[in-house]
Amino acid sequence: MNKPVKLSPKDFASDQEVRWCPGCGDYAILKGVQRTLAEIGADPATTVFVSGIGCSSRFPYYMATYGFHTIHGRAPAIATGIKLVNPKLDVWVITGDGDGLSIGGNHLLHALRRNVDLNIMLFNNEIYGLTKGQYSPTSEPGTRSPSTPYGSIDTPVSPCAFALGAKGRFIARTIDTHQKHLPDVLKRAHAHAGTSFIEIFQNCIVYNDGVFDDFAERSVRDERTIEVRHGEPLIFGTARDKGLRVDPTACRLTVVEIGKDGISESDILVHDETNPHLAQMLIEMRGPDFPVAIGVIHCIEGETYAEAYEAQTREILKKSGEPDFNSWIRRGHVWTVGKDGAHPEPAAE
Amino acid sequence: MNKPVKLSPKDFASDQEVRWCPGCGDYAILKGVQRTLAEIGADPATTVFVSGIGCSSRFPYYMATYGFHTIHGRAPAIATGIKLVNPKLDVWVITGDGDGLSIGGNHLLHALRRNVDLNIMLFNNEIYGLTKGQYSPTSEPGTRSPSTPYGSIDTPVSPCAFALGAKGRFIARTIDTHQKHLPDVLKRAHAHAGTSFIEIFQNCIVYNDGVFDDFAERSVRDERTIEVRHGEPLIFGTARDKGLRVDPTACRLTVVEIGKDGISESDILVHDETNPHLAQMLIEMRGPDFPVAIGVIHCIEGETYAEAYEAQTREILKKSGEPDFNSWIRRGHVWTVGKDGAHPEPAAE
Amino acid sequence: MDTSIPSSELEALDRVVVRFAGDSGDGIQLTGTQFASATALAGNDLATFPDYPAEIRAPAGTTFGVSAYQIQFGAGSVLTAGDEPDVLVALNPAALKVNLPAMREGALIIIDKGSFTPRNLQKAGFESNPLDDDTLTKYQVLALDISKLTLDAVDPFGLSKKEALRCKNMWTLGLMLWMFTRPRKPVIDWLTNKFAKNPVVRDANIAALNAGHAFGETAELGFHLPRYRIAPARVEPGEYRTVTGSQAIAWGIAAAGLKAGLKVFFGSYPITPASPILHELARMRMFNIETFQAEDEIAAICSAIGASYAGAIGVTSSSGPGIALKTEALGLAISVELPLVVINSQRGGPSTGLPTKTEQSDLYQAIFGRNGDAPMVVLAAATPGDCFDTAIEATRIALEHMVPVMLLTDGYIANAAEPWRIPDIDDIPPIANHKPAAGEITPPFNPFRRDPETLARPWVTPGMPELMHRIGGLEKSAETGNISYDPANHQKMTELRHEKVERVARFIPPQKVSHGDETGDLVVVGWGSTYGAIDQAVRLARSEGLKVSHIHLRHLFPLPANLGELLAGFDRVLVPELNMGQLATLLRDRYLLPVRQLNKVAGQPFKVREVLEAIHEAVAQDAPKAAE
Amino acid sequence: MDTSIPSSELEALDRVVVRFAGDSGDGIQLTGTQFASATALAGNDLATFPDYPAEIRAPAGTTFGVSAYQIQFGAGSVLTAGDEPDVLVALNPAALKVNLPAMREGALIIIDKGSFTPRNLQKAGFESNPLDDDTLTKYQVLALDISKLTLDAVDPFGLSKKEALRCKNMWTLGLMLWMFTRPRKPVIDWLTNKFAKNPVVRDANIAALNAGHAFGETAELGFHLPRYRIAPARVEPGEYRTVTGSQAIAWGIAAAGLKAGLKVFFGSYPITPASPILHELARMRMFNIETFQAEDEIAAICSAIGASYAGAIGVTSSSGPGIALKTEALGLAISVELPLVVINSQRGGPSTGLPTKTEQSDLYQAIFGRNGDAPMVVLAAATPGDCFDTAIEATRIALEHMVPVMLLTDGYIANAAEPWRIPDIDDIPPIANHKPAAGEITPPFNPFRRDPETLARPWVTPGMPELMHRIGGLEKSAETGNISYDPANHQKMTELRHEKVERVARFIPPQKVSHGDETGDLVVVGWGSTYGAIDQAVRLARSEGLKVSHIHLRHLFPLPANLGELLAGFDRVLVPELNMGQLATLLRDRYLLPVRQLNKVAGQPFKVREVLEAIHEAVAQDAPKAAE
Ligand SMILES: Cc1ncc(C[n+]2csc(CCOP(=O)(O)OP(=O)(O)O)c2C)c(N)n1
Ligand SMILES: Cc1ncc(C[n+]2csc(CCOP(=O)(O)OP(=O)(O)O)c2C)c(N)n1
Ligand code: SF4
Ligand code: SF4
Ligand SMILES: [Mg+2]
Ligand SMILES: [Mg+2]
Repeated sequence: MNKPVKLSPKDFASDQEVRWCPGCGDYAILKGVQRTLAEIGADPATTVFVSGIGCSSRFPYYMATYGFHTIHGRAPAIATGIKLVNPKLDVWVITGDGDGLSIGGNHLLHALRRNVDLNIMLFNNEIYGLTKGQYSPTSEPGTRSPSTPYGSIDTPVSPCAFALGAKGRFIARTIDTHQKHLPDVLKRAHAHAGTSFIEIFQNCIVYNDGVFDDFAERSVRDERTIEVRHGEPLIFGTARDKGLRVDPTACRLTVVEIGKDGISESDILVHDETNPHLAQMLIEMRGPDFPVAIGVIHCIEGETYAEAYEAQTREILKKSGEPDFNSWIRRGHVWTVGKDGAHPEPAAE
Repeated sequence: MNKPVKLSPKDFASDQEVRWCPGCGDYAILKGVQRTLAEIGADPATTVFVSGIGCSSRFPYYMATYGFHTIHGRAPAIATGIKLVNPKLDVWVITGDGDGLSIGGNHLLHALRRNVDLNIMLFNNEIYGLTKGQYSPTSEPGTRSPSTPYGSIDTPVSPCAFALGAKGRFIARTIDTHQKHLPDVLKRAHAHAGTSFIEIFQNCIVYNDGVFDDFAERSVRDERTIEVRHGEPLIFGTARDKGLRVDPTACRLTVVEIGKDGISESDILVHDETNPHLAQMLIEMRGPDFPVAIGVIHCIEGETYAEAYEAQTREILKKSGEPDFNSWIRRGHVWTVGKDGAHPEPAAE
Repeated sequence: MDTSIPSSELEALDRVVVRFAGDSGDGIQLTGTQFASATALAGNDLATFPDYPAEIRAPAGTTFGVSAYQIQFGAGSVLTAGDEPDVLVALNPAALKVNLPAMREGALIIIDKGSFTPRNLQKAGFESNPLDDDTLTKYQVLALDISKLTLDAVDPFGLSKKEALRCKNMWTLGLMLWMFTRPRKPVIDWLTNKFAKNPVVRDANIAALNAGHAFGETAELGFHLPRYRIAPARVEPGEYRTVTGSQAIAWGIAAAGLKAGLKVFFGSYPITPASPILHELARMRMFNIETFQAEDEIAAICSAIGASYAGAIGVTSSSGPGIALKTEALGLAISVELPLVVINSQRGGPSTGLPTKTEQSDLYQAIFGRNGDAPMVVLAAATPGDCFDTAIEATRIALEHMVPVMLLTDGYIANAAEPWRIPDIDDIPPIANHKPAAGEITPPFNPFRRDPETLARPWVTPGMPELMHRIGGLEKSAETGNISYDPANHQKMTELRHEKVERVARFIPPQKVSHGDETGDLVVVGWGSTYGAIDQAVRLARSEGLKVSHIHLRHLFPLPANLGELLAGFDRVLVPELNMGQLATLLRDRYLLPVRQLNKVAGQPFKVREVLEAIHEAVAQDAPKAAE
Repeated sequence: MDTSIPSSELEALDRVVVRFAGDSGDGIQLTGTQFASATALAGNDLATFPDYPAEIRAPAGTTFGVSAYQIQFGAGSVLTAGDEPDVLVALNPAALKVNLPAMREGALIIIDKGSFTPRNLQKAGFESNPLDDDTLTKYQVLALDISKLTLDAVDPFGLSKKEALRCKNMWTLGLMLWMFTRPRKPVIDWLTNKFAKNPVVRDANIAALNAGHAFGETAELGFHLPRYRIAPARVEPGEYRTVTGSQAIAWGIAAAGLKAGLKVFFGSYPITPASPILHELARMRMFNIETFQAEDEIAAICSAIGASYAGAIGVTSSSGPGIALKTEALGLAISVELPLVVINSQRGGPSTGLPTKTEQSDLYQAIFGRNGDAPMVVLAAATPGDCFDTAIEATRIALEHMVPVMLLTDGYIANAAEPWRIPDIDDIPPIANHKPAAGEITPPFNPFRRDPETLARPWVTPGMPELMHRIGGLEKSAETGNISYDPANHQKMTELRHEKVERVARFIPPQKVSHGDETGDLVVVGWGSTYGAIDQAVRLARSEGLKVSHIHLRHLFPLPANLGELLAGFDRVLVPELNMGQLATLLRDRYLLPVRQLNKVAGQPFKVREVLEAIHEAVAQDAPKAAE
């Protein structure tokens, strides 16, 4: 096989039969990812997909790249090792709401704060798919599931709020079936140096069907979501007639109608993806009063872990010169015993 | 021993010799906690201190209450089991920046989002004390330590930002030696129903001496910190001449001088501990341009996990009536085999 | 291919093995479960083996998407799901492809020929249609267009074709119920209940069931269908139901909580095949059971340790990879000497391995898998019903000896169903514990002052006045409970921890020979879910006149005090295990006996034949000198 | 109390055991290390045993705050730090209190009587001053006011009293250097270097050192001080240094990386006593070593697995509780068959146990402690210097066999120092690996196609063109590497994983008898850090005429192929271990030999005497019949 100049999405599909339930949102994501990789001209030989355990984590098997289906929750840690050893690789982490935020929360936290250059896609279906439908840390309170037959009682974690609290520098959201939006977000994530965190609202048709329908369903999407874009005003609605502003004394976002009460487009807050405070406000928005923010909510540049490490190493090597192992292990007190096995008497003091 | 009507701080000291390094900030915290317990009239028999591993985690041994020195990072999970089984207990969790945010980050996240009624005190000395001084996840970048002889390169996690991202409903900060402030914060934490998270800046005199001196040291404290109080304007400075405001277009805090540019006290933002966005801005502040916020930064009421659980259980019991185990295991198809061991023929169909 | 099915009005059989197989979307597990229920109600003894793919819903028509449910039932005692099916129901080509190799020659194969489309044949990897070539010549084949027959039957209900085809399994079940003279009523009751909110679907399913049954009855074909009668088994009188191992474990834990008069706190994290225990207990909140779905397995065991510390019965449950994660915390529980029950529903390993397949390969981990000298009690359940008793036994030991106890089951007994004589909770003896009565202990209090018999320490829990104390994972003074780095104390405490676990052997019943004589040429020593296969193999061997006995261990650590003596009564020891020889290591270490191993690590239970062959081979060998 | 120290000009001794003890704030570990360095430079063989409290700085004056450093040195080969000190230096009452029980009658005790204040005496738990009562009658006591002598010596430097007293250890060291005729210069060099930035402190310390030395020389007392000469040991020619086990492990790993021509990635999380390996490797970045302080032990091993997957040598290191946390991920490494080195610096357990004390109780965990059938290679280092070779051996096996390897050391060898003949990196043979050359493998590629000799799979790493593939913890087809739930395949893969590890035995040197004949009445079989004590005990026993030999195992799993044969040459087997009998289990399981155990679990190494006594007892018993 000679490497073709330009690969098509199909070239990124492995020969393994895809084994998700018919109608699962994962199919759409797979398609979106394959398209994205084709469009950015990725090299399958230097692309690695690393995942934990879950329906979502079966993802690597279906990609004609390198792939490592690891253990539950640990993909960010394994991916960190991969990336640090070979920073030239494009490393994608695939995780689920259970894999990434239940058992794997700690590794996600530390990958994010270290700013290891990984693209982390969290498929959030608000349920444990693979183990047959128990509630997950992102499930809405009151979720009835085999492990919560009377309804769950814990407050869900918000993946993006968590990522922000973990000092994430690239935080984005998209929707499985939003095939125009998803590849764009993935391209931005790929272009970003450092940990990119992408929450994908993913429909589990078997155990949590329609859980995002109130905003993600095609017919309401334009009205109930806001596609945020850096430098553009935060306007939404099918008629693009609503916008967001900050109430400075209450320190909160409000929704305003353009054209009403003398409010014009220029009064609308402009999205600044570098501002973590705005990011937090956008992340928190949820219906019915607010639209759900999708797109690149937060993005700031900064040295990646590997970059900082390599810069430091260059300094060290500059100082150390050609390292010599034999001298290294001879630092400190060394003495020599002669051929006869005798040792020189200690200097008379 | 008959229980005295009112215990003194000393009554909360166990008979074990305290084994921290002389001059360690932990001593001051121990004193503050013993004072707090005396002042709130705590009953040693229903008070439990649960800790992980670290210098800080030796804390329970020095308290004349119940105490469980567990394993590294797991105190929140163990404390959760304790509290859920016996909600009448007052459960305090003692952890360190390594114990709570390195190995134990995930349990902290989940205790916080579940809102288990624990008081979690994180002694942040920005170093691993007990294992002799390696850098920790809260150490400043560039920290030289035995494991980072050339300086650390990772971005530290901010304990309070993390707690906020984890949906923490009570987030506070105080300083080991600030003996007026610390007990007040602890009392508020104790009074709060749900997980209370308190970050305590603690000086490790051996491995990280003076790391908080730029704001926590007595002589600069008033100038370089701001004691936030719900409903009061965010004013600070020895002369109480500086305050905080929100720039609505930039969506950020700014420091203003009272009496300058026509700014008066009434222009200063009033602290609203129920606002998570303000909390985030306050948490992020750090010198030289901003004061460090201490006090109760964020506090919102909400049902605790145990409360929700008990309410649900009452409902269940109301419906189930007096539960009968024998009937429970006889639900579904049951058949009887007679004395002769013979089985009735299946009904002729 | 022989399509001339011999006609036979109510042929009487002693036992039959039936295997239902189809696409995961075909509802095979439901079909099997309902057939098992009806069979139980018909008075037969039975054992089942559900075998389904790891995927939630694998793509239709693929071989890896095949779901199967095997059941053996009979007039005598039935302990395994059977080696080779007598009857296979294959609802699509992939099901035939996957299951054909397991069939004995001459078996009856019932096929839905309506599903044998070119596309399905290709997905299953058939190059030509097996109904047309000589693939099936060695079998009796009954190829019906079940798809079409079902569509016809449910036509009146106006379902979509997809929905209508979902009733295929009920049509098939109806036919099978007719064929084996099982009652239809329990299935109809169950459908009525299940689809209470959807009467159209309910009625369609009932119609399909009845149509399948009527098909048998009216025999619309040019030949007679076979029909069998299997006499009811003669069993102990009492009330019966079918039970899976998971249910029985959950109920055993619940019963133990009631008999101990304590709250049960069950901290767990979902994992196959352990989750059903969590699911069942979660529903049982009214029995003073609190379930907690933790963020991971470490938090799960830690919450349970916290619960035990606070005075409840802490229980945690997982399977191999999750148990591995609990290792460190187990050490803490051993060190602070708290009661704890840890349930391991073993599955195929290593690592993620074969999550939905069965294996016994976590015995090493249970007994040896901790840092430090950290002995703990290990038990194993032998059958689904035995899970109930073993769960109670595990809890009893944990509470009475103040120790963590590991209870091993596996994917096979977790999912398999068998008829179970339902106990009466009032017949179960109460379980004591070491909580001091008010005023029984007075300060100064040493949390490690031990009961002289069991060496258990007192269970003083927060809230008890005046007994405040501190414990932890550092070594503690045997005299005061305070931290101690004293060398002699560490030696003493290490020995005490060992002795405490060893002493459990004084409180358990002596090991019995499960079947056969107390001496002989060969003893087959097993543990866990291999019980049925070993029992049947030993019975067959004895019926051939071989001097073989069967010993089945519930207590794996400590081993029963009399086991060495018992083993000494036999010339040879054979240890069949679904692993590479883990109990074998224990027995060799303890008794220096040259045990012979039979190891299978294929994700499948033993076939009786496999054990029987190993018995033959073992007996054929020269008897070893007593102490070789 | 006998204060009349016999005068003796340069009394010649064959070997001496000296123990320095004082408050953790007294700088005892530094004193000991410097004395050891000077001793090494004086040409003696030596072994040390640092023994310090778990607290960073325990409160001054308490018994639990006592830090000690024991050294044995001599003209012959020295392999342990000695059973009982000949000389004790006690810098405060608590140090005397704690260490007195270890002293033999007649030993010399040097005391800083300046520290024997009423408050310190009370803190140490002395009811009366031992200098005044009969506590010390059985010893030779030299009570000096070292505090005051030090203050006088450093008076010119204007230090605070607290700072000045910090020089006490150097004064004492000066005296000891004089007493044992060791050179002062290396210590002065070291001080000069250490306090380069603080000349006042440097000069004060040097002044104190010189003053202590001068005190000996000028003997300001009414009696002569003893002075000893210990002839240099005759050892193999070469360059020498002292080395601790931690250093040697780090250097061994680094050397292996260089010889393999690969990057070393060391993912670790701090824990006592493993951290010093991380610290040393962190400094060695210029040798293509990347250290990564992970968020926990799970992330540490996972990052190392990721590194191995990406083509580096993945290494991770911890001690018991941390290794326990790595259990699940180890299963993954075994399942995906990647090279990995896992270092366990064992410490006292279970649970947190005795973090600063030594033990060998993680052998069970190393060999058996995983879910599923998950065999892995296990090695153990015997001495600090041996750590270097064993680390290289571990890496070699990992790379050449594509397996994870566990390397066991313990708190004793991690911290203990011994003279070490420094190798030349050029003399170490290169290490091969299974990375295919460009074009060597062409698609279609099966990642589990094995090397016929080692059964290693090819090490294809991301970035290699055209060999893209997917691996994971689910069972894989032996033929394609894709997920496989096939029963026969699982059986085959399980057997292959076993066979692959077993085959390592073909590539390791046959086991040798470490000391003694190849046959005899008794063989003492040891592993790990007990080497020195066993060796010396066996030598003593042989000098008594007993037919005893010593076998010391580096390879614990798989065991060397010829071990069974070797053991068969002896009538009895004695297995001394710092645990409750873990190697004993292995040997019984494998060879069905009735081994006799000697178990010590006190956080302390064996004394030679203890092993010798066990040898006497073992030999006194009737020899067992060959196969009892
Ligand atoms: C250590 C361990 N614990 C538990 C499991 C069982 N398990 C597999 S996937 C999963 C949760 C999957 O949920 P999520 O990450 O949301 O993925 P989804 O299936 O929903 O895509 C669990 C609990 C496991 N494989 N390993
Ligand atoms: C499982 C495990 N890993 C590692 C350790 C070693 N360890 C003990 S305390 C500690 C870090 C302590 O740091 P921190 O929590 O900040 O507490 P501090 O000592 O600074 O108060 C570590 C790594 C351990 N005891 N157990
Ligand atoms: S269970 Fe849900 S998430 Fe999993 S494959 Fe099926 S639809 Fe998708
Ligand atoms: S090492 Fe630091 S944190 Fe630990 S006791 Fe000493 S001063 Fe305190
Ligand atoms: Mg999910
Ligand atoms: Mg710390």
